[in-house]
Amino acid sequence: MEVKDIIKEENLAYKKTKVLTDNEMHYCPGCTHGVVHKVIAEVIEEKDIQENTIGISPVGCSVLAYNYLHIDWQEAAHGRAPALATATSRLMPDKYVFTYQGDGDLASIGAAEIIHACNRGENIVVIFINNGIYGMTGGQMAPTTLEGMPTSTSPYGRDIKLSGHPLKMTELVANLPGTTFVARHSAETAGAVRKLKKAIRKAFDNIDEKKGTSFIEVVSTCSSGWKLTPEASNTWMKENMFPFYPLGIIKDE
Amino acid sequence: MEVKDIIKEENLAYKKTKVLTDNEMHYCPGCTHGVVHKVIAEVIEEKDIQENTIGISPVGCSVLAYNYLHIDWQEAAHGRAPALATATSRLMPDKYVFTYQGDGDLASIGAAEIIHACNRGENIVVIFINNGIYGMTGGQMAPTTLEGMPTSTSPYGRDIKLSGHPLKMTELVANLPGTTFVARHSAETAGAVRKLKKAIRKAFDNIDEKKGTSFIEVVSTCSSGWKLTPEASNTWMKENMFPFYPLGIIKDE
Amino acid sequence: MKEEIIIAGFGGQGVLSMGKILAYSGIMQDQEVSWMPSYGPEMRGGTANVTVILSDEKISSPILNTFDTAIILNQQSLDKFEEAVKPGGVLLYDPNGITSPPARKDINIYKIEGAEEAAKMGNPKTFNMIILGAFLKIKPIVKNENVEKGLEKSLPERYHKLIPLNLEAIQKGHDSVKSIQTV
Amino acid sequence: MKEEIIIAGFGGQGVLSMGKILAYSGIMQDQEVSWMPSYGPEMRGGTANVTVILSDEKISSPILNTFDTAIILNQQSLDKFEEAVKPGGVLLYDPNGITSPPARKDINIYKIEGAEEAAKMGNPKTFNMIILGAFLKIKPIVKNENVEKGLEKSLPERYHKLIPLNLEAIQKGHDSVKSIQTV
Amino acid sequence: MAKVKGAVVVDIEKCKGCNLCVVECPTDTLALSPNVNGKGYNYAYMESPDACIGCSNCGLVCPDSVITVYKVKLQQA
Amino acid sequence: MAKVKGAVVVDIEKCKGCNLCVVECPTDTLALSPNVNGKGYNYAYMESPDACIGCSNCGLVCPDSVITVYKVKLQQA
Amino acid sequence: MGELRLMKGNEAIAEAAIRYGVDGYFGYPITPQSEVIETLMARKPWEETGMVVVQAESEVAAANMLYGGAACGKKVMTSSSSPGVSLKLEAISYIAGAELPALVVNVVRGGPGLGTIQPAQSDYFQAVKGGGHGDYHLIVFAPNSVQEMADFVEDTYELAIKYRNPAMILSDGIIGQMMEKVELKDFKPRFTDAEIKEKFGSWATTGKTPDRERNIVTSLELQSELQEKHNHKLQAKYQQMRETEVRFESTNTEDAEYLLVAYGSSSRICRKAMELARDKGIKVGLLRPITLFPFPTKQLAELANQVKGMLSVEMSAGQMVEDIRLAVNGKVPVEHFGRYGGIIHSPDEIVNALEKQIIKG
Amino acid sequence: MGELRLMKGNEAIAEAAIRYGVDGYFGYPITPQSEVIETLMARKPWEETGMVVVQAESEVAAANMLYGGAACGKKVMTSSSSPGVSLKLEAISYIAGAELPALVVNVVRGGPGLGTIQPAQSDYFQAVKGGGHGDYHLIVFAPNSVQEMADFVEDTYELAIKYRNPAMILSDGIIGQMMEKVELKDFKPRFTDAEIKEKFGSWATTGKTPDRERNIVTSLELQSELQEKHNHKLQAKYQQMRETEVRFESTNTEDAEYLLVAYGSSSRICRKAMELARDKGIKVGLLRPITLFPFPTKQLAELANQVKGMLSVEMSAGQMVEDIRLAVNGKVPVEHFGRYGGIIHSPDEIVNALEKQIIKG
Ligand SMILES: Cc1ncc(C[n+]2csc(CCOP(=O)(O)OP(=O)(O)O)c2C)c(N)n1
Ligand SMILES: Cc1ncc(C[n+]2csc(CCOP(=O)(O)OP(=O)(O)O)c2C)c(N)n1
Ligand code: SF4
Ligand code: SF4
Ligand code: SF4
Ligand code: SF4
Ligand code: SF4
Ligand code: SF4
Ligand SMILES: [Mg+2]
Ligand SMILES: [Mg+2]
Repeated sequence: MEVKDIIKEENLAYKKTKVLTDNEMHYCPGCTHGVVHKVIAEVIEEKDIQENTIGISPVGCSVLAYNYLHIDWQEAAHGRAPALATATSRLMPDKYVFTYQGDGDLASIGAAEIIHACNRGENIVVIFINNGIYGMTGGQMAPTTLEGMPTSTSPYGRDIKLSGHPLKMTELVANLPGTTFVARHSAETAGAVRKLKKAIRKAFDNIDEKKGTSFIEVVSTCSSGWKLTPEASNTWMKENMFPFYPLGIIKDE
Repeated sequence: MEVKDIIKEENLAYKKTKVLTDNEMHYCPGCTHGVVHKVIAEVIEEKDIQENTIGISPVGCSVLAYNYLHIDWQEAAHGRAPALATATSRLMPDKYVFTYQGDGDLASIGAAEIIHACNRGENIVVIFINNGIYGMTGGQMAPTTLEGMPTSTSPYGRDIKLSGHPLKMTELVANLPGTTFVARHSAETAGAVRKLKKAIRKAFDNIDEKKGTSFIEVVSTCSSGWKLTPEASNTWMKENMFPFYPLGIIKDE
Repeated sequence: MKEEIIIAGFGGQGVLSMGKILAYSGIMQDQEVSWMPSYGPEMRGGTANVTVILSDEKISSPILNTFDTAIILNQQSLDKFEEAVKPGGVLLYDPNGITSPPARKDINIYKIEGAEEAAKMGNPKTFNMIILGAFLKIKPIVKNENVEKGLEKSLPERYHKLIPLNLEAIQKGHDSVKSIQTV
Repeated sequence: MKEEIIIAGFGGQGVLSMGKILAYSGIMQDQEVSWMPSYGPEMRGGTANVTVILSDEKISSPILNTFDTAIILNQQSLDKFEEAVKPGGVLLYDPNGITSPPARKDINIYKIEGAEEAAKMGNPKTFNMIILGAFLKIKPIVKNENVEKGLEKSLPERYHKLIPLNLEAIQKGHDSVKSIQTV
Repeated sequence: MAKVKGAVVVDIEKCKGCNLCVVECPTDTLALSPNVNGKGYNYAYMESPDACIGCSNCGLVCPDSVITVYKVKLQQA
Repeated sequence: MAKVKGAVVVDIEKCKGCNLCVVECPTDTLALSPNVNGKGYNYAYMESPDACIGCSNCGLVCPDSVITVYKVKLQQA
Repeated sequence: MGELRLMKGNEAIAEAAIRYGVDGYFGYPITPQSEVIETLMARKPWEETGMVVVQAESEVAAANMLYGGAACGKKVMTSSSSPGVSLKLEAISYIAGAELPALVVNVVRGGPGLGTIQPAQSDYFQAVKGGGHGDYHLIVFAPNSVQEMADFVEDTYELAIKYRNPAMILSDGIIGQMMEKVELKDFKPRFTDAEIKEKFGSWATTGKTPDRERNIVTSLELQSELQEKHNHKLQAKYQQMRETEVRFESTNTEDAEYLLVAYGSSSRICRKAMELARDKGIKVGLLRPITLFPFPTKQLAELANQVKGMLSVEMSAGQMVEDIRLAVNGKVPVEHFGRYGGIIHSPDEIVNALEKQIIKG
Repeated sequence: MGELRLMKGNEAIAEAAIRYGVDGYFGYPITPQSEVIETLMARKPWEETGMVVVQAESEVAAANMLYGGAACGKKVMTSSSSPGVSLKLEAISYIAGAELPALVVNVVRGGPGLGTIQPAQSDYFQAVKGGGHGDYHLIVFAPNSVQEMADFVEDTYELAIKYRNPAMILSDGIIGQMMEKVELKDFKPRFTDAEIKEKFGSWATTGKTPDRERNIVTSLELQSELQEKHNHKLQAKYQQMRETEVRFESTNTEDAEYLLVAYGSSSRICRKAMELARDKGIKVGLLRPITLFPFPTKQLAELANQVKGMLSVEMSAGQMVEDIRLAVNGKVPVEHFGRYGGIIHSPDEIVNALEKQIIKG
């Protein structure tokens, strides 16, 4: 059978969801942001909630996420997406409100906002892209940067004495009674993407059940910030990030 | 033996430490702040570190603490004492730097600053006065306010649905590798005061050993905010606060 | 008509609510009113005071340096406000806890044994109403009916059953005025 | 003397460091210099450009709309900056990846096979030095010795061993200039 | 066996009458005075001075640090 | 026993040549082209089209969502 | 006539918000304005009108909740006092940049720093020049009575909606803490979803329905040309406000030889001072700007043709006086008389200042 | 002569801070100024001079670290760009209120909100009028070259110490990102503990030794009289700065008929525009305020007696123009010509604007 015979509408096995726009993403080649955007979009399509979903992203490489997901969107100030989400979800309790935040954003400047939104148990989904670095601003150290990992503000590697240990925000918020579903995933293989999708689906389903905050960390790469190819970034991530940020469900109530 | 025969310099068993000034405290009758001030002052006297201790308190009823301890003092913005302490301790590493923060201050507006200072393992002592309320501003709800507890912003009692569960900051910071000694105490009986003093002593000793952050919560009363007599406040505290905020050493490394 | 009053005492003596009832009574007879508390970090045992103005015309400043009447409930407040009474004005005080009584010669001074009377009535909480009653005897700036209406308005519904008691206390106050000095 | 230059290409082609060496060389001969990059969210594969000015006098604006010389290393940059070359000015480009070559008739156009030459040298990293060499052949605004000093100054100590290779590439650039159009 | 006897001095004018020392005294030595001080507080005083054992509990819990404690050891009678 | 055969379409101009699909393909169907697209990237393409089993792995991991996957079930030969 | 009540300014503004149909309030306690959230929490408007009230973890969070709520096309409000407002400035700049209606209340206390909890007017610059970064303006109303504290909720919000621009009520500790009689308006229903869609459908993030493009609320524009265009649009709005939305109150200006200019609390004291001065035979008028942005520039410029001098009376070191000078443009002397740190002018010291600084000056 | 280098403004200021003997830097990344902290982290000054460098968790934390460090009598510095500076305003107001020397650098980008990362001058008001709450002023220097970016570390800090007042370097994305040659000064030793004690012993929290009273760093004063007194003291300082610390650069003003007024980056473009205009026979001069607070009010007032009009050229919608008008007080027309959103004026459009708005206007 020829390729051209296979490529027919009726044989379609996988294609870009319509909840993604046709805009070309500004992300670097291989950036995890693109994969996670897609997965969220697919969940929105599957649940048929495009009309009822509000995305909120603060600054970070995903500041322009609103160009890619075909839903209403709020662009928040650095670290403050959970505050916007709190208001949005309280004022429109029948909507699916999610934040999409980087590790610099959520774990550094936005630490108070995420902890309090989770503690109040706001009925929202939090997607936490942990690439261990500030991608957007040129690769500075994040609270999540691993020990010894070089960044533009830790050029000789993160020094625990100066900067403390990498911060495990996900474990931290799992301690708060307001969160009901807390999980850590990744998106570097097809299998990982499938699992991630299941988790995000569950998180959005939790909104239906008014279960409070669902929090999903995605351990990610930033090939530009890490100064590695996308492929090498995945390898580095598996070898270095996964041991420190172990994947799995941390809390499911 | 007559009273006047006992009251002689040589029979002195207990008196106000010289590290406390003679200023009359502005606190309400029975306020825990006064007791904790005294204990800190006694530790400073015992360790003979009056010349090398810098206190830092933000707003809250203890905003005027600088009037009562006979040491150098910085008055911080609401929630930010850990940031001032970070700079002070880094710039003067041989000093004993401590913050003295209320629960509204530390657990609400200052959540990011305390988490990051603890995560960096700043070589400081944090004294955390948890009276479950905003005393200074007239008794509003704090993140630590217990479920059902009435305050001026939760006049019908704290409602978990609206405001989330009371936040256990001490357990939270104990999860951070930067903290080495984390304990919860109280100050309502002589025994409790003695234990508290031992803990504060240990915390200050940790500074000598450059052990990182020592964090001591003092479960406290606020008779004005709680609208109870000091005595009834202590009873209420024991019956309601202690079960939720159990006393004891949480971490000692 | 314009009456500028300071009421000053310890927190918990009912200073603010006394002022509030007075102000509400003014509204009931269509006057302009203002009620301005001193405010501060809320702490027990501190002093509290409130400036109340009732006037037929628009009120400019709700904060004043001098007063037609000072209602004084403790020594600190006496020390602070005795000088602020306008010459020829009224100073009204409860002697309980007063160690050095007012000394001005150019004002009218009245002593009200409010605390004692309240204790006698078996209800110390009526203390401020007794004082209010005394003031209204000296300066009948609001009609009795309007005081009653003012009470209704300023008390939450669930306390309305206490209105008769309050009115009784006000009446008691009427009867407790002791003039110390008239100028 | 004043020379206003734009260097533009992909990030990673050494655009910024080429400009830096040029600027440093200017300093070595006591000129005023400015080096102004376009800056943006740091992301791979985007375009990068830098405006470099060398002048005997104080430099007013480091940001310009027109240039004496444009050094162009990809199609996007060509599209963007071809029009910005002053009439009679110089446009110098590497044909690698250029699909529609420059078309202006009123400027001097040079083609430098920098990528190819670098590959030939067995060191693609020397690409930008070849281009620089070609530019300096066309516009010898800095003396060779100052270029060498500029290289020394702009490269961190640990890269100094590479200076001979860089000088060689610059020389190679001198020899690779191909004039397409002279006006 | 040695017996101890104590006494306390309350800085009356600074006492806020919170009653915490009274509650905490193991020997019921202390009580609040029916009289008030200059700030209007019923201050603490030794109602039963003989009972005092100089344990310092009152001093430890006094928020305003206005209690000084003295103690002597007596030879057994 | 049914056998499956697949094929993919890469939106060449939008591909960023990250190579992640290539790595993820279980059948080594994909490779990066030696040619570049308009953005200068060596885009992905089916180097060994016959190998494709239409598993969609490539599509799932593509950050830019530029891969469409098709699949047919064949009767056993 | 609406309901008559004796209320604090802080209570009145809370009650007015409920009655006007505000959808959400987000605040954090700080003296002298904590009664705003306390009143709301005691009133439980969520049971009555559906209004949401959240005690945020900080002023930063409260301001960003305001931003999120405003993005939904909801009527939202926050309140604070000086140090708290400083913390809200980043978000306020975002809200202005994203062109959202929203209401911020500042019950000003004395600064700088922790300062004092006593009343002041030292946040004028912050309010009208844009304390946050970038070129933006708030619509700023300055109430001088409890009644206005209540009324301005509606007045400012209607303008905020009209211009898609955040508004501020710049009050102070006196207005916030004092009780006066206030006539409360009747309840208005909150906007329904359909009304929000109709009015704000072009921008509010209420969910992308098939009948419209997706709505994106942002203040980001990386392309300089578009960013400049966006800024031009903002500036055009501000200009239109200057031309059409100025509010002020003038008293005795017809025959005035001297002018007192004051807003908020100090304007009340100036009224008294004006009376005292007139009693002395000095022909004084009073101009009270009600809107601080837009400022009554034209009115002052005209009065500059008539009076011999102006005195700006502020509980600050002199801030509004600059806007008066800009309006008057050198025609007559404009001086400042300030008290601060929580101290309030007395009417006679104002008359003194007028005599010393302007008349004899 | 010091060491000659080609450096970005952001790099130069970092290097200058090390050499001047700054004790502590506290910052948070934001474009276009992240190179400041990046340079410091790469330079590891803690190994060389003992300088402490901390990447804070946020701008709020960074500014409060600045506050704490300044309280110790240490030379401390932070840098950020517009949205980040908005977040620092509460702390800046505290530092001003507590009267501490400290240095804040703002490498301005376009706003409002997230805006753009491109250069702008739209934070002038925030810098000079006090973006935070309360009556305070920063000492504000505006560099227009990389050299000045480096030099002003010492210049501002010396004044900050002299007046016990925070200072700001108000730069912009151009100065921060461009490279120019810069002559670096020699290293100065950091103050020793003894020097700090000698110079700042009356207020710095270095530990209460028996030879002095305890030092309390605070901006709180609950008693109104004392709070007003404190504010008078602050105002007296500001007045003294106005009288003695003004810096400016004037070019071709002797015979000027028209005046361009510009600071920072746009002053460089104005220099070119001035040349173009002079080539056309228009007698134009340029006044560049170097200190924005204190502002060269007197100089402009004097020039108003000479020139026929002034044009304020700003990368903003018009902010400094107000201070020029206040200085000129109506004597001659003062107009504004702004570009914004990251767009920079070209010299000829400035000449055009001058002709259209001032000469023919
Ligand atoms: C108040 C403020 N501070 C700083 C910045 C600059 N900034 C933009 S994104 C960012 C961090 C991005 O890192 P992260 O959240 O990890 O997202 P990533 O780009 O890695 O996906 C910073 C510091 C800003 N825009 N606003
Ligand atoms: C930025 C800012 N927000 C709010 C306040 C008002 N404020 C002062 S103290 C305080 C809370 C005090 O509560 P807590 O920290 O628990 O201390 P406590 O008085 O109970 O000891 C608040 C909200 C302020 N001063 N600054
Ligand atoms: S910088 Fe990093 S996070 Fe940002 S787009 Fe590139 S790879 Fe992704
Ligand atoms: S209000 Fe509460 S915390 Fe404050 S002094 Fe009184 S009792 Fe203590
Ligand atoms: S010392 Fe002990 S026994 Fe004596 S009064 Fe105090 S608590 Fe009682
Ligand atoms: S504990 Fe102290 S303040 Fe309280 S009653 Fe006893 S002596 Fe007085
Ligand atoms: S569908 Fe599967 S087999 Fe086919 S190319 Fe993609 S990954 Fe390879
Ligand atoms: S994963 Fe997507 S973007 Fe990357 S090489 Fe494959 S097709 Fe191209
Ligand atoms: Mg990141
Ligand atoms: Mg508390």
